Amino acid sequence: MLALAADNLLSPIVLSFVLGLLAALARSDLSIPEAVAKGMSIYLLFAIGFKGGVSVADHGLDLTLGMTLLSGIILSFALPILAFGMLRVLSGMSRTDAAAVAGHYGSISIVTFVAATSVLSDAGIVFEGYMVAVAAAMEAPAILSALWLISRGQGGADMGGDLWREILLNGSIVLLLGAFAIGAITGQEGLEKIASFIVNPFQGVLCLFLLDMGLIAGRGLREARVLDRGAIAFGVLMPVVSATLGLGVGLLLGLSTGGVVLLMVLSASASYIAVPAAMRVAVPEANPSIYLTLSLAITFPFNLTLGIPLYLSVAQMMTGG
Amino acid sequence: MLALAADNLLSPIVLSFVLGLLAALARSDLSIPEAVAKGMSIYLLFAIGFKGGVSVADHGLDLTLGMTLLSGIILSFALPILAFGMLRVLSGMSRTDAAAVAGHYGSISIVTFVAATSVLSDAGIVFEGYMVAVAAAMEAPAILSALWLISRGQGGADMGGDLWREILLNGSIVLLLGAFAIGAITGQEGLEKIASFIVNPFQGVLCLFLLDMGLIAGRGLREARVLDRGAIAFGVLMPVVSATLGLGVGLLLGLSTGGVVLLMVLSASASYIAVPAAMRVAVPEANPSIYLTLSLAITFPFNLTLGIPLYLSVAQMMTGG
Amino acid sequence: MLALAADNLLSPIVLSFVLGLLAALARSDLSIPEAVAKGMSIYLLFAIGFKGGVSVADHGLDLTLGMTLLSGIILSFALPILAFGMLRVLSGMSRTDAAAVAGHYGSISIVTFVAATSVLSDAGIVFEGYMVAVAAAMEAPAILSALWLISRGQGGADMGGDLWREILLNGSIVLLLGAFAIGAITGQEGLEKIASFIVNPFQGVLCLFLLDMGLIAGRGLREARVLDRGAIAFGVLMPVVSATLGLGVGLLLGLSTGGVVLLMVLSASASYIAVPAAMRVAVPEANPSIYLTLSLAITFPFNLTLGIPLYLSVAQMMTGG
Amino acid sequence: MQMHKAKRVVITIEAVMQRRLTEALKSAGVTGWSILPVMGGSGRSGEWSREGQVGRGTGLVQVICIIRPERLDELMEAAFAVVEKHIGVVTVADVEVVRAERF
Amino acid sequence: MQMHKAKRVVITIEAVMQRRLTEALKSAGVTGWSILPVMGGSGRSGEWSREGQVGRGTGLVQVICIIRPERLDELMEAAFAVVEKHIGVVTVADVEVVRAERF
Amino acid sequence: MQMHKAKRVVITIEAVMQRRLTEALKSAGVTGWSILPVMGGSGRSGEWSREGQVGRGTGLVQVICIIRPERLDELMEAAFAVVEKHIGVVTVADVEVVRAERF
Ligand SMILES: Nc1ncnc2c1ncn2[C@@H]1O[C@H](COP(=O)(O)O)[C@@H](O)[C@H]1O
Ligand SMILES: Nc1ncnc2c1ncn2[C@@H]1O[C@H](COP(=O)(O)O)[C@@H](O)[C@H]1O
Ligand SMILES: Nc1ncnc2c1ncn2[C@@H]1O[C@H](COP(=O)(O)O)[C@@H](O)[C@H]1O
Ligand code: NA
Ligand code: NA
Ligand code: NA
Repeated sequence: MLALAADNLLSPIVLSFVLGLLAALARSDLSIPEAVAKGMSIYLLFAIGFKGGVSVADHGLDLTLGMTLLSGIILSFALPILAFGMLRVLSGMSRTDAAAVAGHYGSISIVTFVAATSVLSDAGIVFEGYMVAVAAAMEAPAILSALWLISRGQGGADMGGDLWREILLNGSIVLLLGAFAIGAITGQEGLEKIASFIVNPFQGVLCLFLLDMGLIAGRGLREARVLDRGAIAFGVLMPVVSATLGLGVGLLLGLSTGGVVLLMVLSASASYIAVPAAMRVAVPEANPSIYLTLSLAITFPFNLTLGIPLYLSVAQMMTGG
Repeated sequence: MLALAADNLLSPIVLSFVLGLLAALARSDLSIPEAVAKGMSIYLLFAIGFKGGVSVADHGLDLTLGMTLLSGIILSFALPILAFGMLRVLSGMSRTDAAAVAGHYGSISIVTFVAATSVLSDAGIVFEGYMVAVAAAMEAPAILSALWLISRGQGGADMGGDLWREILLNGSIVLLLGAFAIGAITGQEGLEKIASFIVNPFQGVLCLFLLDMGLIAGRGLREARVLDRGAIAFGVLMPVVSATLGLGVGLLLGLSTGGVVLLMVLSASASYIAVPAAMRVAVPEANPSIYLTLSLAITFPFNLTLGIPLYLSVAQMMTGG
Repeated sequence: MLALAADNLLSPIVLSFVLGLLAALARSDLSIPEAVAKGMSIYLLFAIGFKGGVSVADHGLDLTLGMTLLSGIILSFALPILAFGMLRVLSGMSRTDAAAVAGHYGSISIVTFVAATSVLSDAGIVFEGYMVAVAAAMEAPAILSALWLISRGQGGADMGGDLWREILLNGSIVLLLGAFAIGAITGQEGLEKIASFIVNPFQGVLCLFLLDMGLIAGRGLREARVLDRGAIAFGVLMPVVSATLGLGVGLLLGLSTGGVVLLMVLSASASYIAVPAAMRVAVPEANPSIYLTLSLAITFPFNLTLGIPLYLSVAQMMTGG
Repeated sequence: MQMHKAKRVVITIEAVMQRRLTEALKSAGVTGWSILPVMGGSGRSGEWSREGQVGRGTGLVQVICIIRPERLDELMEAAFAVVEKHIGVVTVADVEVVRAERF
Repeated sequence: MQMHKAKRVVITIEAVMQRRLTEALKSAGVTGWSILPVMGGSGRSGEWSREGQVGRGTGLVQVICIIRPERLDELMEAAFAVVEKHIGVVTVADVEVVRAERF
Repeated sequence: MQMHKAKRVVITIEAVMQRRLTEALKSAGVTGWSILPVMGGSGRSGEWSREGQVGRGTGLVQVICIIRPERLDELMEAAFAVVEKHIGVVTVADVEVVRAERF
């Protein structure tokens, strides 16, 4: 476990993140252009989706696919309630802010997922290809829970019917699922054609992307005074609690060791793209600094550095894998 | 032929295009930053030009090169006249609009050409490396024809001497021919140095580029009401007619099967970069929605999905290749 | 030597630069988006830094490392004084302009360094991995010398304490040294994970980056009338003089042939990123056209085309390598 | 050259609200606008920058409308309905335009 | 602080026409301008966006000139000759500037 | 709709000076601004464009402040101290705003 953590901490991807973090904290002007950051995220989504689809084409549809999708959706609905409860106990933030934050923790962070798959690949651990689809399925339900939590309070969230289309058809879900479908259709043959684009350079692109995430997280940390201590504690506790839930569900479903790890990671990670955008539209009165800082500057670094190796060793222990 | 079409339709590059198209039609916010799209197009032009040049360095200058270049130029001059005639019969659009559209169909779409080379490579069919130079040569003459068609009508097109410099030195021609020259000079040795940049990841980049083209075509389709039925029919008929002309010329020239296919594709494809820019400058009264929608949202998808496999099977039949 | 020069002149990277240069001089609209150019420079800095670090991890810290760093810093301090003297003799530009220019020539151009490493790799010549750190160390001291030269004249340069943080933590230094550290920590194992990103496509990306440099240098050349003949002569003489100094120092330090070449290249090259930005802040009255044109449109092309092969053959002669 | 009075309305608004705003403008009969990117800024809710950002949750755009003075009120009401609860700055200034028939 | 009256002319014009416009401005003796990118917009010829675009055929830029009031007419004539047949919006507004000698 | 008078200050300044300017604005008590990218331009020191540029030494940005008229002088002094020796254009115009309490 310690060796695993050290190994992870000293991998190029984590060190790239740390470099970005330190550069931002030292107020270096190092920055990655918005267009390049978006380009890399498109690349990562396309690659991870495609490879997931190919893996499904290879191994056929696992019987547990449907059950795992359903469980993922339920987790995404349920985790915000838990998060909201914890936040109300731990932190002094307003109901609205707490609900908005809670929504982020029910949803997922795709780059945390990608980093975890890359750790699994390095360790030679296989996982169910359809976990990519589970990731996509877990993005949106948490938003509903957050809005429900808010509407129970004084305010009514502004839910134009449009917002739903926007959430369900947001760029990252569409690209992830679309690439998954293309991978599933074209299979191994399709993969061979583009492997030297989506497989070989993958980890390198991930390094630069995590450098950028580090820069953004570092800028976020400089604003961390918007968070009280309870909120910061939540940012570290919540992923561990969620991962434990994910672990239980994964074991019940009978996923492979790799699959269990990924379900833990999905549960533990917090959204920083889809949910913030939805919250800005539907709950403008919630303070974006709070939820962005918690998700990006506290929970994401925790998962990337300590969380993933932790979840992996626990999963190996429990599955004997 | 059907197998070929199915194969093509289920290739990663066509499916990526379809994904973009569907995402845009469903009004997803998926989008590729302008800078990234331009970066990919620079990559594709550089890679295709370079490889063409290397192929010429390898196989020496074919005797038919000069003849093919000349034929390409003549095709580019002639096709707009044909297109204009067809449009006047089929569609109710104004003379000016018809002439502007006609110019697009005499010129070429480099990404259609690139997609065709990638289909040929997959099928193990070789082609003359200098076809890249033919592509460059066919970009501009059609613009002259279009302007001549317009000036025959009431209007005088605004042809500052500057416009010619702009057209002949437009970025894509310069990059394509420049990379071709570099490839021809450095040959196989140069290629080895950069093959893992311009050869291996090529198809993967093409996928993402076609995703972007799909997004733009999809947005265009949403505006397709600017087109009457005749115009839409033209958008599908014209490429078939042009390809037939290209086939005839290719057979007369004695090109290889691959070369014939590429000449058909060049004839069949319609410009969406160089010609629209020239038309905006010289014929501002022509409606850009008409020519952009026809070229990008009708003819490009047709060529990419059905046209290329169609042209390939006909060419194989006729050349026995 | 001549063969080497010809070989270098006909390499894809130099030809790409020439293509850009010609396109800009012909006023083609070929251009690379700012975000893409920045993305490529981030890639190159990351890759070159990482590989340097891995090489240090492999071969251990050479005893001469400290001495070489120190010598680099001294060169960076000293070269501007020399440059200033030469400029006052050769050119009629103002003291302030001369001092600002001098600062550029004490500092370094990382892309010239990268091009040189790529020539060395092609020739199978090894070099000390820590030369990357030397490059980083040589960026800033020259700025101090330039400011000292200016303050000796009438003006006082505006040196907010902030400026120092900015210079020492500027994006390229941080990225280069950070990637160097990551490479040194993760070593060969880390390199294997991302080699197909940072090693294989490296030369190809360098081609496109040099295409962009050519475009910018070409645009600069169109403004070259700001330079008098003396200044232009300086732009070619100074690198040769500096390289000679670098040669002497490199031989004294007992560097490998590759290391000597790189120290010559670092001495000979002129900054076009860090120093111009610092000069704009601290010496706004110096004319940026002068120093940018000299550095980018005269000295950079000279080093890239003739300088590097020249330095290489001289170094081989002197080290017998 | 014959010039005509018009109003230049600049609405600085969150990128996530852009489509909602332009839809509202359309409904209010406004047909012309241009959108400028905003790279960064500062306000009561802190400083921000688009650098390196992937999501759409951060960042503003400027929607600029040139409009005849007599149509201003309609536009302002439509815009304000969208901007009200959201971050956003609305300014109106007098300008002169050449081809008045276009607005 | 001593302020001077000036005019701020904003010409929103197709990207393909940018060089032609700035050449015309130069010929009319205008020496200073800045160019802002426009991301998207809507007008009589429909809606557009630069997202994912490769060609230069779509899209506008804003050319902004600060100019002394007495030089306005010259500028407007030069600009209008270029803009006339083309898509484009020209607005003029009063502003105050500090260093008047620069315009 | 109830409108209030305000000033719109546009400071076109070198990108390398952006942070120094915004720090000066902060010290002068200005809390709101937006930053627009500038793609290119021309002035006494020649023409420039950001195309393909890697360094920060070339290029301008526009810092836009909407501010109450009575706070203008403070802002101008702070801004001018930074801009003085540097390339830069400062313009001030009258605008009207809706939510005056925000400025
Ligand atoms: N006075 C102002 N002038 C210009 N832009 C402003 C001003 N106030 C706010 N903004 C912009 O609007 C954003 C949100 O403002 P706020 O709601 O005050 O946090 C800021 O980040 C700025 O980009
Ligand atoms: N009233 C307006 N206000 C601001 N921008 C406009 C206006 N009218 C047109 N535009 C811009 O000019 C472009 C072309 O306008 P049009 O020629 O009317 O199609 C539009 O797409 C907008 O970007
Ligand atoms: N009159 C003007 N109107 C608009 N922008 C200007 C003007 N003068 C200068 N600029 C901008 O400020 C930059 C520097 O101006 P200068 O200091 O005159 O070289 C130019 O490149 C333009 O981008
Ligand atoms: Na989660
Ligand atoms: Na054609
Ligand atoms: Na140097």
